[in-house]
Amino acid sequence: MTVGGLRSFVARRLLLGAAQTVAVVLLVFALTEALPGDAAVALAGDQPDPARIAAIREAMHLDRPWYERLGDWAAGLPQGDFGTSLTSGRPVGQYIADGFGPTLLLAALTLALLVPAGFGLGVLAARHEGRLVDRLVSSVTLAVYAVPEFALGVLLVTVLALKLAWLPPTAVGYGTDLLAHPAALVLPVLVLLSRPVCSLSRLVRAGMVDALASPYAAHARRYGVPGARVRYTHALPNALAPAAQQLARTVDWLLCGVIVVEALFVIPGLGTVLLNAVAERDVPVVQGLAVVFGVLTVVLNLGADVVAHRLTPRAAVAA
Amino acid sequence: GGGTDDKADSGSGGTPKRGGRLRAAFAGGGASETLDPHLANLFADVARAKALYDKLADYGADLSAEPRLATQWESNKTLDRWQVTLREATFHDGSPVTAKDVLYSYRRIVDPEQTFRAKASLEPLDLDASRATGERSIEFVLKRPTAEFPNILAAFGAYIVPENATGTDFGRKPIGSGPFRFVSFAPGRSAVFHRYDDYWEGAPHLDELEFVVANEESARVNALLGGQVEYAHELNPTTARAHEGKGQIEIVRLRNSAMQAFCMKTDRAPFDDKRVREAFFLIADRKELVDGALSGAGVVGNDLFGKGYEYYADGLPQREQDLDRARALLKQAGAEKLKVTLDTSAVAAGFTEAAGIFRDQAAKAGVTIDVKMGSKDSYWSDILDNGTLCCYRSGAMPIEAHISQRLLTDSTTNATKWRHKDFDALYEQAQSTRDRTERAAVYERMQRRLYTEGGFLIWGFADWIIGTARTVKGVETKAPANTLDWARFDKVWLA
Amino acid sequence: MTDTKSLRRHTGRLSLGLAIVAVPLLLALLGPLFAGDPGPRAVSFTLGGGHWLGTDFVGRDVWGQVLLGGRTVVLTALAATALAYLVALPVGLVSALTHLRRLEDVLMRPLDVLLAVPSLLLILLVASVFSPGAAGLALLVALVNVPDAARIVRAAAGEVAARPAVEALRMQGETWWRIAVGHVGRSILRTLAADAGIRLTGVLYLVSTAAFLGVGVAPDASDWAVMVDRNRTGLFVQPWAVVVPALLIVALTTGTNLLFDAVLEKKGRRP
Amino acid sequence: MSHADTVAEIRDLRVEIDGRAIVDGVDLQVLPGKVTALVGASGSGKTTTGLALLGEYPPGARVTGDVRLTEGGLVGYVPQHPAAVLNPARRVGALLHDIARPQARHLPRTERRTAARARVLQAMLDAQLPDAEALLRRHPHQLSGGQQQRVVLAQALLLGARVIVADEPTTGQDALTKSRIVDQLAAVAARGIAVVLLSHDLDVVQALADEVLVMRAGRVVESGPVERLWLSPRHEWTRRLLEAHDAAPREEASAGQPVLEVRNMTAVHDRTTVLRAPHLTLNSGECLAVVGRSGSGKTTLARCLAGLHRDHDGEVLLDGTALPHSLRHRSRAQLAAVQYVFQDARAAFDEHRPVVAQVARTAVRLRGAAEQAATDEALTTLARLGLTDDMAHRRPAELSGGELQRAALARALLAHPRVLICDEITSGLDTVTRRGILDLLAGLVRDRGGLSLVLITHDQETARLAHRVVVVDAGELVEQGSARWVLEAGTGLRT
Ligand SMILES: Nc1ncnc2c1ncn2[C@@H]1O[C@H](COP(=O)(O)OP(=O)(O)OP(=O)(O)O)[C@@H](O)[C@H]1O
Ligand SMILES: Nc1ncnc2c1ncn2[C@@H]1O[C@H](COP(=O)(O)OP(=O)(O)OP(=O)(O)O)[C@@H](O)[C@H]1O
Ligand SMILES: [Mg+2]
Ligand SMILES: [Mg+2]
Repeated sequence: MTVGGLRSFVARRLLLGAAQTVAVVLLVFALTEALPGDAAVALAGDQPDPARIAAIREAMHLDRPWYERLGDWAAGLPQGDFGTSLTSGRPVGQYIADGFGPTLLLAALTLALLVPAGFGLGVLAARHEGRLVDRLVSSVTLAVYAVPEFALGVLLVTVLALKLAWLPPTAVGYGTDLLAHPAALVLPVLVLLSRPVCSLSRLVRAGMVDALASPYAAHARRYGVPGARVRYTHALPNALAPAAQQLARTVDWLLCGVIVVEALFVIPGLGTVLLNAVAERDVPVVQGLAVVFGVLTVVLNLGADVVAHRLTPRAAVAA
Repeated sequence: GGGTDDKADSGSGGTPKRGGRLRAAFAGGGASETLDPHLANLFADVARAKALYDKLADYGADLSAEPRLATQWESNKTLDRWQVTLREATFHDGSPVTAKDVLYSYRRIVDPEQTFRAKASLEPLDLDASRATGERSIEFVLKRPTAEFPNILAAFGAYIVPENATGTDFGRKPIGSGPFRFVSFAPGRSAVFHRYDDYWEGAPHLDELEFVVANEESARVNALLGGQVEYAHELNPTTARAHEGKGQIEIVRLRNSAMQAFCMKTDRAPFDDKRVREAFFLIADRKELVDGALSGAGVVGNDLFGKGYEYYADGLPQREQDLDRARALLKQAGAEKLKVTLDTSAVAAGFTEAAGIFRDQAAKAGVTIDVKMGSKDSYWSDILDNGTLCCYRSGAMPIEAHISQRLLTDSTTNATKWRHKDFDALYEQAQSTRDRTERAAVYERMQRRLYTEGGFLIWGFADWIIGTARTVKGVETKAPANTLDWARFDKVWLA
Repeated sequence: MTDTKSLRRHTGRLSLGLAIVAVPLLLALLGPLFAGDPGPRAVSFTLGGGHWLGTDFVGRDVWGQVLLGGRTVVLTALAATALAYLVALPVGLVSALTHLRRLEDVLMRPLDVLLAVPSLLLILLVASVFSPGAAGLALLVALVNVPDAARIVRAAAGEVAARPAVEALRMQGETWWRIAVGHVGRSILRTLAADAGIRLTGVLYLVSTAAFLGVGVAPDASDWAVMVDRNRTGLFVQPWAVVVPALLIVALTTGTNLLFDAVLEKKGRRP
Repeated sequence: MSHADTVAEIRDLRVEIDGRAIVDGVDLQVLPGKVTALVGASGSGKTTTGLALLGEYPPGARVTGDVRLTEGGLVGYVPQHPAAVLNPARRVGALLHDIARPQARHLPRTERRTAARARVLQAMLDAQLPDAEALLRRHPHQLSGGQQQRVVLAQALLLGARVIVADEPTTGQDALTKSRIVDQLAAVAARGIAVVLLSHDLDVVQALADEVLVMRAGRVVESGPVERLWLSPRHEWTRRLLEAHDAAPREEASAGQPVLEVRNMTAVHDRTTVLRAPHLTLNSGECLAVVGRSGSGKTTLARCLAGLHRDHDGEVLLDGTALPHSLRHRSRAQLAAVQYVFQDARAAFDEHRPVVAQVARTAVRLRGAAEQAATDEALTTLARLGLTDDMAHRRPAELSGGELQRAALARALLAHPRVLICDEITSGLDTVTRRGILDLLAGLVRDRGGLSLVLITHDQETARLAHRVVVVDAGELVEQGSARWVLEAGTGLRT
């Protein structure tokens, strides 16, 4: 694809992306609305005095029809106003801003390690295809993938933090400034890494095995192109398209699916904010997060598609 | 359950030492938390409110009201006017706690525009008619005779704030009369308080107190084990078993903290027939429920609320499983091959487990129970009017409060739909009885009735489990959750 | 290497995969026959007392639960994974093979919307609105896997679909089905197998988490994945209730993948 | 007769697959600065022998004999199907730089880039690839078939190999380019590099080779210096090979009805126009040759007609009705009517299925033939093209280049097309086989009346068989006219 073609592709996808984000928000809104109970009920908790619930509902303006609430909320968006939380009355923007830092830090760190580790393992296995190393990498990644995160978390915490006391077991009390306590990040990042590394390396391996067996790889080898170069610049790009898709999905997962890790290590990130907001039926907060996730997903998937298009240039010219 | 009542009493060892910072981990409410004591809802909220504020009275270990900011209360003959005297205490800004502050606080709580939690508890007060009779004395006028007036002063969330304190003050710099002063607060993450030297009950031992939020139980335990906190609230029985007596941390079990029950709607089939209710009482194998659902951390119940509390009718025989009689009763009621749906949800520890266990027990009596998982966020309101059978639990409160909130015709959260004029009358009688023993007799009659045909199948009382570092001393081990001495950090010190 | 040697190695791998997968599969299939009557409950998370592997979170015998708990896991996870591909494959293949951008957008973009909602949240939300049963859960879990799987199929197939071989097939008036499945699908088999192995595992745990949230199977169902999830609190007191079912799941997924790999290798590659 | 200075030597090589020898008892000496040519029928084992020098054999092959290379003897390889060895994800520039880089390693770091680049540009020039700058930025699929071939040749030249195995290096090249490649290879040899030339093109062999080996069915039937072989071939087979070389031009045919008509066609690749065809007709029973330099747009024209290239304006009319631009929208009858045989036969086959199954599908899909009947027809057609039953049941990877080309032709023929577009289908065939194929096609045109041929070719012999010739030059249709006229008077081919 030429530069021009790529540009129009991206522009079109971004336009579509706006529509997708709206769809995400509507979907999330509809689902949260359809959930049993609302913010008033959630707030009332185990004191569900109907009169009190009615009063709370009124105080939160929940008695207004849904389209008015949604409309008001949407009207604020162009000004960058995500609305205010029902439960606390604080601006949603602040919720997102507070939670974004830690989550982004975790995601970025994990990603920075994931890419080399995932690709490295995948390439390593593919390189020794069918031999012991490959068997080992393949089965271990699969087995690790089959171990649930919490179990891995428990294991790592018990050994590294509690028994050996090398690392702090949680990030309790460190607030959002996690960078100041790098040791507290090690375990969460390890746990976060464990599964995506497995899935990524398996996909990379699969693609690499095919690519390394191709005539063009043989040709490059024949011509004395160094082994590493054949692997990384010749074979890898051809194995990359599915891996890039997986990676985009992983990033997305990292940003919103870190819930387990955030809870396990007490990191006040977006996952925690989201869980609490859903539990409290704090619709504006949920919607605000939906916007963030929607935009992120659109951008990341677009990125993955661009990568896929660049790496499989032929794909653009199917008859 | 396997208890360690005597040895867990880590508190009274040695002389208190001053200084230090204690970090306490609680499950919290996320980024929406506030320090407004009248909004306090979760245990974390209450613990923080308790550090910053005081109530006029609070509950002792048997859930009877003990004086706090109030030094004494006197009623008239008809029990509808109460004279309360305040002690000499000051807020953190140095100003004295006065009758005006008290009236302001109570009026704020019942403000019709607002929806503060204690509103219902303060309902018997006629605050328009009540007035300050002096700097530190108040005359409360009540809408009806109320023998348990002190319970109102001790009500959940009835904290005293300075006159004219508003919502924004609580957000920025809350001022109370409690043992600790405000330092900083990050919602959903941490709150730091400092010792208030002029506290009326004597300054706390600790210099500083930090509340941190950790929703996941394992995180609280790990933080405790790793020395990141010194106090972890609300642990699993299994965790407790794993660490009890290992010397790493101390486990404190607060007995009788949480009533565990199944709740039958007495106004609809099949539970409108009291024989069916009794059959269900007899189906439950309470030991198995306590062992299975509470992992043994608790004691069996006798279908009555408030074991160990003031007025508890402990003379009634302990109910045991009797499947034959249960079957016979069901047959009499024409309810053989009964099918019921049991609502449950992951809203409280042990709920889903108890539901599963009870389902299996009922099956042995020929009753088919279909366990239905509900949303945990709206569970309490869902089960209030819907369904026929559900899992239920309650924190500690006086038996009187339990009755008034849940068992009277006009109770707001009457989950068993127990509506009986004669029962209401008994309650009124109790409330207008001055003499304590006579009152106790009335309560006993009411409880007897509930024991034979009530809607609450109360199968156990769960311990509330707390873990502390070994250096932490002075943690009260007898106080059920929600009472005065629970989460009371002014009496705690670091050895 | 000579043919016989590679053949021997290949059969070795095949039988290793089979052996690993046989344990959980046999347990799943035959376990319920041997489970017998559940005895009385004991205190939760204890060892000893006639319980081989101790008791679980509600005081049941863990071994009994292990015997009972395989069928649902195997069935729901396989069904959900299969269902996910049932949708993802056509969608991914159609959009890889079409030259209509519009059609591709119609197929793929709505799936991106699903991607933007965390899967657990989606399950939670949809489940509390529609309260599905076990079959519904399999559907739901499949649904949240579709966007992801479809993208991977699309990416892998896109490259193959542009080869002259596909043009030649079109020239022959070959049916869409033969082109898509017979040629493109077959060429991306290795990538698909790698993805499927991972997905199967993910699905297993999603089902169990969903169970805890009140979707699908009962929260105390006899189900390996549910066991792993629900017994975690007792890990330090009674590890078997977690370790045994977790190992069985690991065996199931690893074995399946070894089998996949072995079968794929047999196809052989010629330069 | 072993020389002391051979750079590579093969002795008594035997390659056996499934008990069938595809190369048997071949001896070969590769001398520096000499061109050794292997000629012979398609499928006679040339590629297999050539690959043996690289130490590569078909999978599962049993190899006996001896292949010896002098130390450090790098062997370059220009395969028969260049597309396969060009990494689709890398640009041409990157593919060449990869090889140039190690050679610039001895230079100081700063100069490496420029040095490597200079080498790349030189190699492209040597390989007759002008306009290097533009080509370097393209991906392999954006090149014409001939351009791809020259890129691979450029790679081999860059490598600085001691031996270059060139497998059909001139197929798909126009006469001018071909002669330049010949010059280039001669220059390579002059530099002392040994060239092993596997070719069908006897002109090229005659011009280049020092030593010739004639192969048939895996055996060398005759070998010797080229002059001697050409003058006095000893073996019958050699004689036939050389004889078939001369073909008589075809007589003019009477023009039939127009079958295919092109109007105002402009085809673009990525917004650049690569072909303009204002008007072109093809009459029934006519054979039209399309000639022109490599990269001039011949394949593009063919692909437009076949509906494989959608990006064009204008119309393609079949019997006066417009054909849809994309073959996806063509009916089965339309598909059957216009068939296209791909330039790169290997890439056009599904590697997983046996050839015969793929060939037979055409009859099943486009003519509704029964499965069995289709297979039978496929086998007979393949047999007429010289492919045995056994070969037909193999998978594409197990066939030689020329065999595959014939299979591809068979696949198209099974549609019983009215217009058959052949893109360089004889490029991979020896003279004898080519002759056979062309005779077969001519026979079809004659007998089946309706069949019209479009032959895209660089081969004058082939072009001479056409009734009419179209010359494509830099995307323009410059000359159309009778074959004799264009070939003799026209300038198209030679410029
Ligand atoms: N996908 C593509 N993108 C951009 N340019 C292309 C693409 N395919 C072909 N071209 C260019 O279009 C021109 C015409 O190509 P075409 O394949 O029609 O040539 P040809 O006449 O068949 O050459 P040859 O004899 O070498 O096969 C060439 O310059 C080629 O580089
Ligand atoms: N992998 C294989 N398995 C079985 N047979 C094979 C395999 N590769 C090649 N052959 C057969 O071996 C013979 C020689 O093949 P080779 O490619 O060396 O021929 P060639 O002389 O290069 O022919 P062409 O001129 O058509 O390219 C052919 O008949 C071919 O069918
Ligand atoms: Mg060949
Ligand atoms: Mg061409």
